[in-house]
Amino acid sequence: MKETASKDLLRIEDLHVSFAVHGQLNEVVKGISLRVPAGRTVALVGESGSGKTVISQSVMGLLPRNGVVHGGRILFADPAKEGKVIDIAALDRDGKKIRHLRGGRIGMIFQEPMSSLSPVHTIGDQIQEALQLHRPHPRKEARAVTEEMLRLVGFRNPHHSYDQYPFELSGGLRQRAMLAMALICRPALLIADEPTTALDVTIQAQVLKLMKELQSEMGMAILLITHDLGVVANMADEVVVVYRGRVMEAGTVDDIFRHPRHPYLKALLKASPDFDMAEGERLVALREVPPTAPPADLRHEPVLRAAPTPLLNVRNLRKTYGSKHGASIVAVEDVSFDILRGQCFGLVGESGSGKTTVGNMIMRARSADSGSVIFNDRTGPVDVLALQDEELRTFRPRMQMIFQDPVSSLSPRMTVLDIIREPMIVQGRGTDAEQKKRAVELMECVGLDPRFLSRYPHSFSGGQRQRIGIARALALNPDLIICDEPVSALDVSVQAQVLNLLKDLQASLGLTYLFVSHNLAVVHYMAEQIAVMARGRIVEIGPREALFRRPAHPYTRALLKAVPLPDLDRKLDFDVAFTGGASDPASWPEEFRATAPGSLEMIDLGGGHFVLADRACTARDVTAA
Amino acid sequence: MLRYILRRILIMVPTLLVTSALIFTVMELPPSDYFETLQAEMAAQGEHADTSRIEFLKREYGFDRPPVERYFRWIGGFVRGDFGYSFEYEMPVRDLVGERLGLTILVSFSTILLTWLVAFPIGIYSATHPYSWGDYGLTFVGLLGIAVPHFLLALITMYFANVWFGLSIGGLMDPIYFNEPMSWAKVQSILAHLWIPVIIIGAGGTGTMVRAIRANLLDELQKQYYVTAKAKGLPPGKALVKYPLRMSLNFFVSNIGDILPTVVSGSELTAVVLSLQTTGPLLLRALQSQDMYLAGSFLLFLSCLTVIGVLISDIALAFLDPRIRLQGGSLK
Amino acid sequence: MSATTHSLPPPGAPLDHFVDDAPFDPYATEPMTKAQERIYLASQLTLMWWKFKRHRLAVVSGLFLAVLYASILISEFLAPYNYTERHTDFIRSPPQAVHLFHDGNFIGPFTYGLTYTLDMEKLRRNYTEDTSRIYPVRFFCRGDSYRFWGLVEGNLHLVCPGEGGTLFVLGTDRLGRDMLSRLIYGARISLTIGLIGISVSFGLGIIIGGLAGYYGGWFDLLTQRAIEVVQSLPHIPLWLALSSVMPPTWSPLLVYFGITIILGLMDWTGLARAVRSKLLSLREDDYVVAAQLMGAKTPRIVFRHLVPGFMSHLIAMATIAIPSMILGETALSFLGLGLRPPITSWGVMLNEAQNINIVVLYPWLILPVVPVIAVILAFNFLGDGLRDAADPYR
Amino acid sequence: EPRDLSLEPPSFVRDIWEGRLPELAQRLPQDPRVIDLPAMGRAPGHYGGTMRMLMGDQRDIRMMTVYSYARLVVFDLKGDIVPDILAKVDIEQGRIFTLHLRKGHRWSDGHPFTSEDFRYWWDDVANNAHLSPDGPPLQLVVKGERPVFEVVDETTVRFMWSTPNPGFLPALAGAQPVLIMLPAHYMKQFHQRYADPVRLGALIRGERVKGWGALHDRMARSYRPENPDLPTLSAWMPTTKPPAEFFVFKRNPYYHRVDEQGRQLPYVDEVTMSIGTSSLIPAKVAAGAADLQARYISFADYTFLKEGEHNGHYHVRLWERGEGAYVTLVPNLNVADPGWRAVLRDVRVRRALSVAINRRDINQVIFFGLGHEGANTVLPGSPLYDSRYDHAWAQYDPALANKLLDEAGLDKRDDDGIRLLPNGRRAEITIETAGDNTEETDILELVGYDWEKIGIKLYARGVQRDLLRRSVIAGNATMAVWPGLDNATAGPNMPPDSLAPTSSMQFQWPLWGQYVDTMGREGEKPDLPAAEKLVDLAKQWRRSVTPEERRQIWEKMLQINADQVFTIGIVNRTSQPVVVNDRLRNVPEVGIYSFEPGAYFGIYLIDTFWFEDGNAALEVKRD
Ligand SMILES: Nc1ncnc2c1ncn2[C@@H]1O[C@H](COP(=O)(O)OP(=O)(O)OP(=O)(O)O)[C@@H](O)[C@H]1O
Ligand SMILES: Nc1ncnc2c1ncn2[C@@H]1O[C@H](COP(=O)(O)OP(=O)(O)OP(=O)(O)O)[C@@H](O)[C@H]1O
Ligand SMILES: [Mg+2]
Ligand SMILES: [Mg+2]
Repeated sequence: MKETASKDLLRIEDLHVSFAVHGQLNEVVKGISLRVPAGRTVALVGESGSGKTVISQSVMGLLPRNGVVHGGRILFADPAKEGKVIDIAALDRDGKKIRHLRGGRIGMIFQEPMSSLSPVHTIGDQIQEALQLHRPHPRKEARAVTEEMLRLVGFRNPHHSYDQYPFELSGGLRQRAMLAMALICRPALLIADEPTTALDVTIQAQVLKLMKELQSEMGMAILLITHDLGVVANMADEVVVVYRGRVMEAGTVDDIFRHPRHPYLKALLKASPDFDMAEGERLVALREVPPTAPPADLRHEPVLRAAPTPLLNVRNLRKTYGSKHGASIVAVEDVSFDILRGQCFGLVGESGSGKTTVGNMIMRARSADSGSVIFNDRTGPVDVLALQDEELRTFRPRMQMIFQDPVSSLSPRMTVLDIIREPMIVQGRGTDAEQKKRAVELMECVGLDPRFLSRYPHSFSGGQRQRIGIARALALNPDLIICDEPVSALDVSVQAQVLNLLKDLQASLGLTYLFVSHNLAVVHYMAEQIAVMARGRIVEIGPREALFRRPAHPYTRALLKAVPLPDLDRKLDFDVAFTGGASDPASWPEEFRATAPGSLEMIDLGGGHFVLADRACTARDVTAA
Repeated sequence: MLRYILRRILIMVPTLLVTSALIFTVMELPPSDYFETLQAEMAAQGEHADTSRIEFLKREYGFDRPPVERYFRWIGGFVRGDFGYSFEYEMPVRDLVGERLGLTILVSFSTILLTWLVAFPIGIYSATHPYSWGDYGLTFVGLLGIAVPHFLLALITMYFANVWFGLSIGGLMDPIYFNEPMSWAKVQSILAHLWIPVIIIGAGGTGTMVRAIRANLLDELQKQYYVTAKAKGLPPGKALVKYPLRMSLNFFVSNIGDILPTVVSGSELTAVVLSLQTTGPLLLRALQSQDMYLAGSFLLFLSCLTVIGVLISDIALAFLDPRIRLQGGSLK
Repeated sequence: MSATTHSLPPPGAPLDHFVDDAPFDPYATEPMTKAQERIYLASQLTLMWWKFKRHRLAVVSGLFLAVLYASILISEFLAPYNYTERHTDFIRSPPQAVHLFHDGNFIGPFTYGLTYTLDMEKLRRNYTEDTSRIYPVRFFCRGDSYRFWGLVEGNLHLVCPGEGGTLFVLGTDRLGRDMLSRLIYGARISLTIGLIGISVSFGLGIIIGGLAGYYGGWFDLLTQRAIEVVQSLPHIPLWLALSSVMPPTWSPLLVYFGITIILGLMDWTGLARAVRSKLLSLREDDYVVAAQLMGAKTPRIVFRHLVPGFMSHLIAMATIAIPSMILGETALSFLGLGLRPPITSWGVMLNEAQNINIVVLYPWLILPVVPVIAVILAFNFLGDGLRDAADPYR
Repeated sequence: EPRDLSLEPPSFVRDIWEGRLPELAQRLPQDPRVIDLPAMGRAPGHYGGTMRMLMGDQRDIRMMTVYSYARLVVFDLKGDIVPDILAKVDIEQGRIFTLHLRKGHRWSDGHPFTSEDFRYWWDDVANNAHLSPDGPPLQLVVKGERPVFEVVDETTVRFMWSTPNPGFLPALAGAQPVLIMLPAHYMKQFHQRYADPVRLGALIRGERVKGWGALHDRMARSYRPENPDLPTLSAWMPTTKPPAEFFVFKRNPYYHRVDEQGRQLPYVDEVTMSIGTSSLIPAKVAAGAADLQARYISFADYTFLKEGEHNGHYHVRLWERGEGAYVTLVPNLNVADPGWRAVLRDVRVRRALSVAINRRDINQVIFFGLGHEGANTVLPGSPLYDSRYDHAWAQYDPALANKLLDEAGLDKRDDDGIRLLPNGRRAEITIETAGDNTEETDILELVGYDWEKIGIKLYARGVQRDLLRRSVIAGNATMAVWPGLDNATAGPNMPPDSLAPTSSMQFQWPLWGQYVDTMGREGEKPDLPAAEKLVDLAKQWRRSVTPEERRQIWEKMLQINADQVFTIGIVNRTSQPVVVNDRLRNVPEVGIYSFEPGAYFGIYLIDTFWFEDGNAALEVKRD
């Protein structure tokens, strides 16, 4: 590393930030100090809502309008300017100086990639704009540079994706676009706010590797905000732990992981799930919230867990999206699975492999091209895809969904109270007062302060929003909840709290989940049955143990290998493992490649464990490969 | 996209047919017809209309035929570029409209242009500096434009333009140029007169637009994608124009179809008050005297403008927002 | 509070291991203040009201409008004269000053007598103040009789001219009627016509546009064409046609309602299109999907979830449409289709002022533009306040 | 060769000199009509100048025909009919009319004006079934009988009926005259009978008309001079083809009138009419944009115009308007509503409504007392004037009105003090008005106040003229507002038609009028004795021969009308501002402004008006 590495690129000294809400000032950052040395990575971890995003916004000078920095300094020493120090906190909000820094010298990856992109511009346009602004290129070249960047962050077909609009992309793809936008200018400081939450571990590893490369290449400093302690362990040089706007503990990775001292940090480290957990073992959350039983009229009669009958049969779902150029994209192909009543069914897979689409189709939020979804009600099977208007409406409360994008799934003009009450109002459950009471309960369940009920969604942190979404989905007490990345934005302690809650509800009310997540440890903790998707198809499906212990499909194996662990002794080897897309069939042994259309078939490996392979293969061939 | 446009253009045909039938009905709706109007009007001045001539004219213009037949003749003529015959002026509508149409278009487009040129900067300023003195001041001025009735404004402006600048009262040019062919002097004279109607007709629209832009822009300025744009380091102006402004244009674009008809009909009364040589006074007069082919052709012409405007608006909307373009028609 | 403050090492120095040593209780919550407690379960409307109250100009405007609207309840009492009362000796009298001092002595509000001379050369009535006659203005007094709301006979007024004197604060019109009184009575019509008209047009616009935008597809196609047709029918012939359809036996009041509704019926298309196109893009958002998944019915989705996202525009348009309705009636009058006497309105009064003579000779007859402007400003500032109150980001 | 061009209008000199125009002697008829200006108390004038006028509508160019008032015969200021274009008219027994043309009289294109022009009109137009499906104009048909037409010689023609036709000459002298000749030499090219079919076809296509009939009709239009090619006999000939906003009329080199010095009239070289919104005309006039203007300015504009006199270089004069009343309220005796019909047919009600109006108040408020408070009848300018007609039931007497109404059975009132009709309904009258001037609405408002005092509620409703007429005929309108007698300065020689049911345009009895007009085919038979009597008298007038006879008939009719109050006149002899440029001479200080008779300025011989600095006027801006 170069000499400058010894200098501090960013120093935040005693920062205080407050927000005005309903005329009252709430201090959310209460005197935080931290530094980011050049060429190093500093991880900022902490509880959801503790002010991490606000700190990063302050650095960019992009606090929301009702936020004020009322104390402290943010010193930025630009290496390109011989280390001249600028106090960002003192700069004019939209002045020339800060504009020069933004994007050019300091790159930022926003926490909510799904909503941070303009819906009406192609991603290529938006990325290239940043490039042209700070590192002007001739037009043609610029496109080439942009496409190259897209490729680096894991777009399979950069040329095509350049012209896509954000709404055509899956959550992970949008996040990658966001990454590309921040990285394309090669900033001196990269602020990455949860940069990989929507990415599967293989892509995550690829992206992290890219960041590392850029770091070593240009001495880029990274302020990494993340909940994933595994990522912290693999990336960070120094760690700062914040809790409710103050620093609890700070030190080198070594200090933090090997000698945690503060009770909060200790709790954090304890709260993260891992693959070694025994069946039935419970996560230890910082705070335990007992699930409050819903009032009588909101409750279903308890379901006996003894007889695991399928609640949902999904058969041969298929979905294609038309695209701008007429060519259509097969997003989901021939997906079939069953979910047993009271079971949690995990769905993992590559980002962009069609998980959300599957969930949406089951929910009738998107139409399926073909296939069937049968919901086995107590009164008999219901063909979900065939339901019409009124039937559909009355059926709807039986299934609810937690959306992957917590921002756009909350009406921006309704207060949280209204948002949580809305399902109850729509379904006419309870009186006004009961509904309010239930809203308060639900807020507590998901670990949110009921005081927040009167606020609008935009004034929440990413994790808080996600929890509002969860609370809303629980409000109707459905039979089946489709959880699309429900905990991706939560710190591990809150995550543990929410996961425990979900488990408790499952136990007490017999809820059934379809659980989509990139966090394999979480899936491992939650799900009994797991399916792995890649390129729109389920490539492997089986009980948890079988899948984790004896993964058969190369993609599953790659996934498991790419999980970053919060253990300094078991770091990922970025260079070896992930040079190209693990989901690329070209990299799979030929048993798993389709030689002709329809040549692949689910091969039974015994014990309900299936893998997608050439129909000519036997189970043995597959396990041997 | 091309298919979409083609389909939209095809849809215009039935729309226009319905509109033309409606126009014809509206024209036929008053119980009397042109000839009665004529008789009544002449009688009011002590003149009398020669009944035998009226009979003769009625027959000549097919008024002894059922309305349906007349409608089809009229609409058939339209396709051939024959817009019918004005009873009142007793000449083909096409000859009558000539220069007036040009001037109407001139006035309308100048007005629209002025409206945009003024409204956009002000609206943007107001939205980016809300609750500032500038915002309040400009709001006030804009609202004045809405609040003062056009004709009063027209009257006052014109009177003082005459008293102070010696501009001839009313009209779009000095009367000496009336029958003259186009010349530089005539153009100058037109320009010297143009500003009054343009300001007056544009006043209300500008005020409205400023308010609308301000409101919509204020919403968009809060969106995360604008923060993203700023985070890239885009200068505020550029970021504003490319992201929030474009999003806030939705309302504007969706009403493009409305702009021309609004300006044209909004200017009718003003044109009468100001005695402009545009189609407005002619149309109003034709409507009042039930000179139905003249009025009808005008109206149909205006409808064509609207329908084309809506088409443009739809296409522009699709261009503006890919979500509408690509998912357009049906939900999911 | 923590005893240690976290301080950074000097640049480049290795980072010490810092641990906050304040006692740590994960369950501790910050105590809720009274104010916060009040806020957290407040309904959205209450919250909006609180926010609205902070917008001073809007509050002032709202109050102003409230006073105006309240005044139309008691126009008869507020107006110094009955608005139909003619004063043949004071035709087109200019506004009369109300004085307080006479010869340096404080008398209280009073007016001087008016003497009137006829200029037969120019056929003009000239009025001069006769300072020898003093008429103190009376308050809560008996004056012109009226029928309160056309029902109860009465003659109590807030102010009246002094006994034998006159009080034409805004002058008189060509029939010698007190302009101020006409303005006060005219507010009744003018202030309500806008509201009724706007209810009609906004109702139609939002409902039709909302459904078209939400459903899309053939429903959208059909409504779009309908809008096109309505839009392309210019207003004037429709006005002419519709007004000729209004039965002649209708009383002026019915005609007034007819006109209001016509005004409303003409005006919804633009709004419908704007709503539609906005919804076309909004409906793709996840929160709409979420609402669908709850089983919400279409109207609820449109009006509870989608339309609020468009509130700013609606409010802005509404506050602008009200004045245009007030004035739209003027345009109708211009075509001879407006209100007819004895009903009076600001539009009627302005229409009477559409004459170069008046602009030049009797400019006070243009005064009705002042209340029109004031009302428009007030509505707009009120709209601003409402917008802000509904704006979650502020 | 020396030529004397001293009498020539200077603007012609060049053309004459260069041979494009014959000299005066060849242009004038052998016996031109000589106007003796000094005898009229006017000054002989200078040639030259442009007289600017403002009009509100392109169709107003017909005012040029009206103003210039060149007719076969014309009314003079005494109300007598005198020859103008004709040299002489001989009348035998009131039924044989021999018209003598002036020898050497020419159309404005120089072609001789002869009896062929009459023949062409009579044979090929008036009696051509295609061009005139209904035959010759009504005024030429007496009791269904068409006249016998005869060409006596080159300059003499004769019309003969078997019974007297007293309406014939007044029709020829009308402001909107009945035309009985056309420039045959020009018109033949459009007539199927004479024209070369190929050329005619081309002309039809060129003009984009339906057929030769429409073409002929269009080309022959002379009242509204839209065809600049059509030869004329008027003082000025049109040069602008519509559509246009600016019309120029040039002097007719073959005009038949001369001043006492033998100089050909008119003095003014050119008349222009610029078309614009009528409501702007007062403002334009005040800015000095017109030299002679009365149309589109009203009494209400007087003060404003007066203020502008200095800047606009004009003076405003007040002429007297020639209608029987400025506005009248016309109760519809044929109204469909039986309740109202019965009430309105009761003369006491009509009288009550009339005397309940405070005419003085209206006159003061609106006309500064300059009008005259009286009924709708003939004016002092008429030889038939009698103040008794004028004063009949025109006094202000609410007590009398109440008494009359009580007698008529409207003696019950409701809580609001509104009377109840015998059938129990409230006595609310909706008056329909086509009024676009404020005076009319104001008057209605004032009448409304007055009537409220006698327990009658008045609502005014504005409608378009045609709809007004329609609703009157259909019996929907109870009462309408309309101007009074068109021709209130009539002499006994003019038809008294407007005093009796004769046409459906009469709003007091549209159906009766229609009945008489269509000879019983449509409408209803008059069934009020007074009305029947009037019909009778009108018929008598048609058969009358001597002026004395006619005078008696007129007087009887006026008497009946005054007594029966069929129309409620409010104010008459109101003032009409006439704006005259300071340099324009010979415009009378006072005059009667009426269409019939008089053709507004026509009877005052507009061709004798002249500009003080004639030539200089050419330089002024035309606005
Ligand atoms: N615009 C705002 N108005 C009011 N309060 C806000 C606003 N933005 C954030 N907050 C509050 O500030 C606190 C810190 O938020 P911040 O977004 O920094 O959390 P975070 O540490 O990034 O959490 P997460 O990990 O969940 O994203 C939260 O309690 C949040 O509710
Ligand atoms: N509206 C759309 N139009 C076109 N393509 C779409 C659309 N929505 C999704 N896709 C494409 O369909 C594929 C599957 O998307 P989906 O959102 O289901 O992925 P995912 O598995 O949920 O991924 P992630 O984990 O990143 O959220 C992606 O390639 C995406 O680009
Ligand atoms: Mg955050
Ligand atoms: Mg997804």
